[in-house]
Amino acid sequence: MEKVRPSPGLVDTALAFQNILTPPVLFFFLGVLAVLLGSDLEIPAPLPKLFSLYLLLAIGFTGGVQLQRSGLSLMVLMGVGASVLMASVIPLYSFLILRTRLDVYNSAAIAAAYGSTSAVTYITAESFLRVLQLPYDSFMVAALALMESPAIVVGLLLVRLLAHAPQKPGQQKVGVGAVLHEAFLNSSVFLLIGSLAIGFLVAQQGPTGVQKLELFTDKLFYGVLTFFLLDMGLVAARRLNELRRAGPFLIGFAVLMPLVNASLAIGLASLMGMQQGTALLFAVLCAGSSYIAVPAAMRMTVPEANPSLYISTGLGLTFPFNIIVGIPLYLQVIKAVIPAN
Amino acid sequence: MEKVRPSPGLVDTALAFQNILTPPVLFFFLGVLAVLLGSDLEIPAPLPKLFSLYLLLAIGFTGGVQLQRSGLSLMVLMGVGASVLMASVIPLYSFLILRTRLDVYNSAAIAAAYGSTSAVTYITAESFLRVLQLPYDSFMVAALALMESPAIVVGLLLVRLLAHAPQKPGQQKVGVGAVLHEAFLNSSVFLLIGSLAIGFLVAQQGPTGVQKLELFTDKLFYGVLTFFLLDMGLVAARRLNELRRAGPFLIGFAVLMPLVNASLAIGLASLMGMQQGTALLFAVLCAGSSYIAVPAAMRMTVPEANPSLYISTGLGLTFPFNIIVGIPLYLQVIKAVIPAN
Amino acid sequence: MEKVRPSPGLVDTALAFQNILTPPVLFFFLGVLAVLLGSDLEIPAPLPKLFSLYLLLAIGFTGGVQLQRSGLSLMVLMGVGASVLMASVIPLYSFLILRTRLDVYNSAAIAAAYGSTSAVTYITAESFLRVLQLPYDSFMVAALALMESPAIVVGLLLVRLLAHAPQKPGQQKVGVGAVLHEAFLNSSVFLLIGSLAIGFLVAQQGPTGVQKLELFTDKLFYGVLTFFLLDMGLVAARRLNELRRAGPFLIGFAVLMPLVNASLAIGLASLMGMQQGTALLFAVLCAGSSYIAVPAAMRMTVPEANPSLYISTGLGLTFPFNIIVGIPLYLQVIKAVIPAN
Amino acid sequence: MKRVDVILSERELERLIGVINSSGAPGYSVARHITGQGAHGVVTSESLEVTGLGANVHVIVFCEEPITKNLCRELKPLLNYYGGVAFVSNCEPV
Amino acid sequence: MKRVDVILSERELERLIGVINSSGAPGYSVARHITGQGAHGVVTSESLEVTGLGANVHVIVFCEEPITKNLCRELKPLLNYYGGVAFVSNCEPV
Amino acid sequence: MKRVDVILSERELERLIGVINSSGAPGYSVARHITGQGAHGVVTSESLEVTGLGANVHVIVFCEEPITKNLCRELKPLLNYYGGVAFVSNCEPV
Ligand SMILES: Nc1ncnc2c1ncn2[C@@H]1O[C@H](COP(=O)(O)O)[C@@H](O)[C@H]1O
Ligand SMILES: Nc1ncnc2c1ncn2[C@@H]1O[C@H](COP(=O)(O)O)[C@@H](O)[C@H]1O
Ligand SMILES: Nc1ncnc2c1ncn2[C@@H]1O[C@H](COP(=O)(O)O)[C@@H](O)[C@H]1O
Ligand code: NA
Ligand code: NA
Ligand code: NA
Repeated sequence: MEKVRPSPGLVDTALAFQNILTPPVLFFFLGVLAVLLGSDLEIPAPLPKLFSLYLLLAIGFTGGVQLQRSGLSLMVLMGVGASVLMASVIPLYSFLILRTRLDVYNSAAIAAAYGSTSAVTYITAESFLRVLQLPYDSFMVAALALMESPAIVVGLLLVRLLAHAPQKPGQQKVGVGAVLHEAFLNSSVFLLIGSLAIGFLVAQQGPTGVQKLELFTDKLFYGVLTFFLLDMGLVAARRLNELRRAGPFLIGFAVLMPLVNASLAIGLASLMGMQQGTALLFAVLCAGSSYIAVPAAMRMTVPEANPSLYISTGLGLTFPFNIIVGIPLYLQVIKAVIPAN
Repeated sequence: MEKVRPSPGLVDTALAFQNILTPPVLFFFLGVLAVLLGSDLEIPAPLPKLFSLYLLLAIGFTGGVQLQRSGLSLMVLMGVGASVLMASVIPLYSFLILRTRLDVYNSAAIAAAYGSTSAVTYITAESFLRVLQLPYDSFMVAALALMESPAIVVGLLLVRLLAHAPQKPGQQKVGVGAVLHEAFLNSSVFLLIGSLAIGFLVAQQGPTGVQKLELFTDKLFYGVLTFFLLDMGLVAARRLNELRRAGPFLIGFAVLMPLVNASLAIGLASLMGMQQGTALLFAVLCAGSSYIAVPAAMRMTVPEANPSLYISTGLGLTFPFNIIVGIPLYLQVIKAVIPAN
Repeated sequence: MEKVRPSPGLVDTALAFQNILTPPVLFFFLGVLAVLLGSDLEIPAPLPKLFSLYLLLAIGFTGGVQLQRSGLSLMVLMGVGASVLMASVIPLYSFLILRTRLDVYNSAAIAAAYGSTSAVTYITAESFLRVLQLPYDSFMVAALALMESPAIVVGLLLVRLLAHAPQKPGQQKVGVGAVLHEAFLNSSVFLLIGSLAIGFLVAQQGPTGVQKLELFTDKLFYGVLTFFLLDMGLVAARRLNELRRAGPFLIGFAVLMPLVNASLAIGLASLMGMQQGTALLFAVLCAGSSYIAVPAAMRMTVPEANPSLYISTGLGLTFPFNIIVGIPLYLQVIKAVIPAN
Repeated sequence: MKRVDVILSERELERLIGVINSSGAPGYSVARHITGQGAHGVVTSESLEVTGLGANVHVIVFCEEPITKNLCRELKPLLNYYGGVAFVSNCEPV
Repeated sequence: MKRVDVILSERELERLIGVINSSGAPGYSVARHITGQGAHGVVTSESLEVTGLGANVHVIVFCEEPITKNLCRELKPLLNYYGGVAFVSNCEPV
Repeated sequence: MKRVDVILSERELERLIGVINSSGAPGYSVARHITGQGAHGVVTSESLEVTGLGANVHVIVFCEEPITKNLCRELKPLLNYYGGVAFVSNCEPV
């Protein structure tokens, strides 16, 4: 990292390129390109599942270890609390915006997805910080786990309170219990929280256990993320077609919403005195849209909503936007707003 | 490891916790918890297969390398011989006990399973020894491979000699050849023996080949074991229901049998002058119940036996018992009986 | 490596054994043995796909990094150019030989396969060079990617020009476009070229990105190759039966053709002044037969050809021949012909 | 004997198995990772694997005619609400 | 209603889906990784996975009688050229 | 033409293929990783993958009526001994 900065403008561009030209993001592009050119490249199931299980386990474990080391300070509680707050508030104003064009069902489902967050975006941001060697609090991974549930609950409430459609013949009432079950026990949230708790427990026993597993969670991390983003590129690009059908309103929503949410997050982070790295993670958490736990829960709660709408906007547009433009952009704003310590 | 032991009681508890609080065992619990709470966490096929192929290849190779280094001493031959002996004797007395309540078919199948051993239990014990930095002879991995076959053969003989049922219409005689083929050439036994031989051969060529593969067999080992035990937790917990149907007799058998077998093994180990670490591996080999090669062979030989009985007892009860209670318990007994050297 | 060579003959044998007794090749034998003995060992799909994706990504990335470091010199261009030339010429004389016994369709399909090359053979040769610590230019990986397409195009032309069969009823004309698409965008070629380009780009940014991914591409490489060759052993051995049906002509072709092609390659390499390691890679590229991209393209272009002929010869015979006999043999010849520098 | 083929999203599998069991059918078989196209658009396995929605399943039930009646009665509302298709045909035990 | 079962190499799947869509069928389902044996020999998944040829797919189409006619007309040349089998049977919607 | 559907444990697949080949059938197709429930209880893929027992397979054979007869005769004892089900239905080639 250079000490002498010739001009701020130059540095900013360099920063943007520094994220784009990392292997994970380049392989994301390669995946997109494969679909656009019609190559038959694919990462067959269940390999993407292997990668995502690994990534969740690794960031959960590492976060738990760091949490044990730093202790459950006020900062930790504030950071996690702010994330949960944002996960509850974002769906509310998103819903109001979406209702201007869409019905209650689709509005609620999309709003819930944007209230929650994207694990891969978070992980990419974290690995970007590591490359830049910018310190951050890895306990934010706890927020990653805790943001799914409130968003799902708010989405559910919106439908229950505002949808007055007569029950379709043969419609089956899905209990609140089933939805909460899905919200708190779906495999991603469960593995993340479980790994976090295990990381915490193991770190309390001393460094041996942590070191033995770190060979696995550290050394492979970057490579697995690279592979996973190659797959995400394939998946996102396949969604592009559907996006076109979604129309300009949703396309605009999918790009502007992360900007709005990230701005709010950066404001909050600055008020709370977060350090730069942590603020980036918080901004990315708020800017992301869930395509893992929330869609599954919404499919159960609101089968009336069209899955291709809430999955395509998040996966086909918001996700690549955050990865490519968002992460370096948010960091630039943060560097302007929050002093380095 | 502390030098000053305040009281034996305290140390023992610490030892027990030291195994329970390692990442692999904690992730085993997480898997059990996922099933109990109804989470949809799963490690989809064929990923568990990938992990088990890796683990077998890695322990086989490492064992072969160490065998080449230590040479085929009398100790090696005695250790392996004792294991084969136990694999032949355990089914005999197990059968007598089981016949008090069960028919010939189910008794023979369960007896054979307890005569053989559990690879994952062995691997967990080995990784526990590594964490404690207690020396052991890794050639015991040869015993792991060689215990499957005698147990299967004894199980087969028991059925052939003692089952006088009239042949069911349409019953097809399975040749002894087919069963022996299964006993010696099933994929786990074959891969283990093959990797052992390769480890031996490569080590003879000098250290280069060994070092190049050790990056793979060493560094990943603990992480893959962790993942595999997460899956085993899921699998074992799903068997708990069936266990309830098996009734108190089998439940008692599944817990007491490993204690009996391990006691016998520790006695033998002490007589033979094994060092502490090796004695633990030997005890664990005898205490474990096979749910890989033996069930497959029994399904072929004795389709009359109910697979859910012999798989559920071994996988749902004996396996978790050995992992959680057995390994630290056996080590405590060994430390009391066999002097450290 | 010993400095004093007692006699050339002895050293040569040692060299041959040095390749055979590496873990990857020994596990290849283990796979063959498993099939011959009737063991049920298998690496279930899609695990072999995972391994091959990993290997392609890793060699592509590494090659790209080295290309950036060495620059696009005349040597690079000549090496790649010579490979493309050989990929176009080999199918022509192979076709003439094959036509003495086979019809146009099968002759063209087999000729195209031998014009292109085998990625696994290349990778095994590269890892052999690393063990011997013999320097080589890893940009030859570019040739690996570029040899598929010309071979496919020449195969297509041969069929178009020389097959005069009346169109079968219902036959569907496959456009040249579709075949070229297959030739340049099939997943293996695409991933290889993409990873090469990414390696190049990342290396230009400085060493950080390269180092982070090298933990993944370097450390695991040998282990994954070992696993993959175990699978290839299983696959190749299953083809042996079909080979018997192919008859002595094709069996002879499958063994003599690599010798002819490698000899030509070594001659060219010597003329071009390649260093020993690079010459081995070039020889192996020419000696190999494609069983990835070319068969897929041929199945599309020439469904009249029998896939079991062109796959079995390449996979069941030429591949093992190159791995076991070819690589050390070619290196011996190269050491006699090209002076070490 | 009758054969009932049901194809729907993996997410609804547990619910479907509940319906089959309560219909009195003697058994069922499940094939996973089914992709396809229907009234609700295209289902590809890759994208759904990541989103956690899963692909489709194909469930086959061989049963006697009267049980088919029970099964179909309970199946219809499920298919109407969540999507999916089901068809009945004739068969004979070997 | 009719049920059409097609089994052919995965390589030809896209072409087959094109035929199904143009026949006017309301949907289809695809099971992958099918192995088997037919006029063109044995298909095992492992070896083909490596060669990039893929294994077979089993495609099911439920549709009305007239659409079956369209489908079969277009299907025949495909099967003749590339191999594979297809059969039609009767069924009833639930 | 007839269509025979057999579902049994993967362990018995080789034996089943032997029976199919000796019956004179012109081919068969195999789908693996089938789970399900029948007279012998529930079969889930995960637990059996680890135990080495494998899940179920679904084998389809399209063949002429007389061959079906051969096939069924040999199939019955296999199913009686090892478990599994098989059903025959009618179909037409395209
Ligand atoms: N006509 C059909 N033939 C075969 N499979 C169908 C048909 N219609 C729907 N499916 C399958 O059922 C799934 C759900 O159907 P749907 O809810 O109508 O989109 C589709 O993704 C297909 O796999
Ligand atoms: N009689 C049959 N019954 C069931 N499946 C068949 C039959 N014939 C062929 N197949 C399937 O169709 C694939 C291609 O058939 P073919 O082109 O005839 O080799 C085979 O690999 C089998 O999976
Ligand atoms: N009535 C049925 N309908 C569909 N599949 C069945 C039926 N009965 C059994 N099966 C399948 O056949 C397998 C073995 O059957 P069984 O030996 O009766 O337990 C089961 O695990 C199911 O996959
Ligand atoms: Na968000
Ligand atoms: Na035992
Ligand atoms: Na070649």
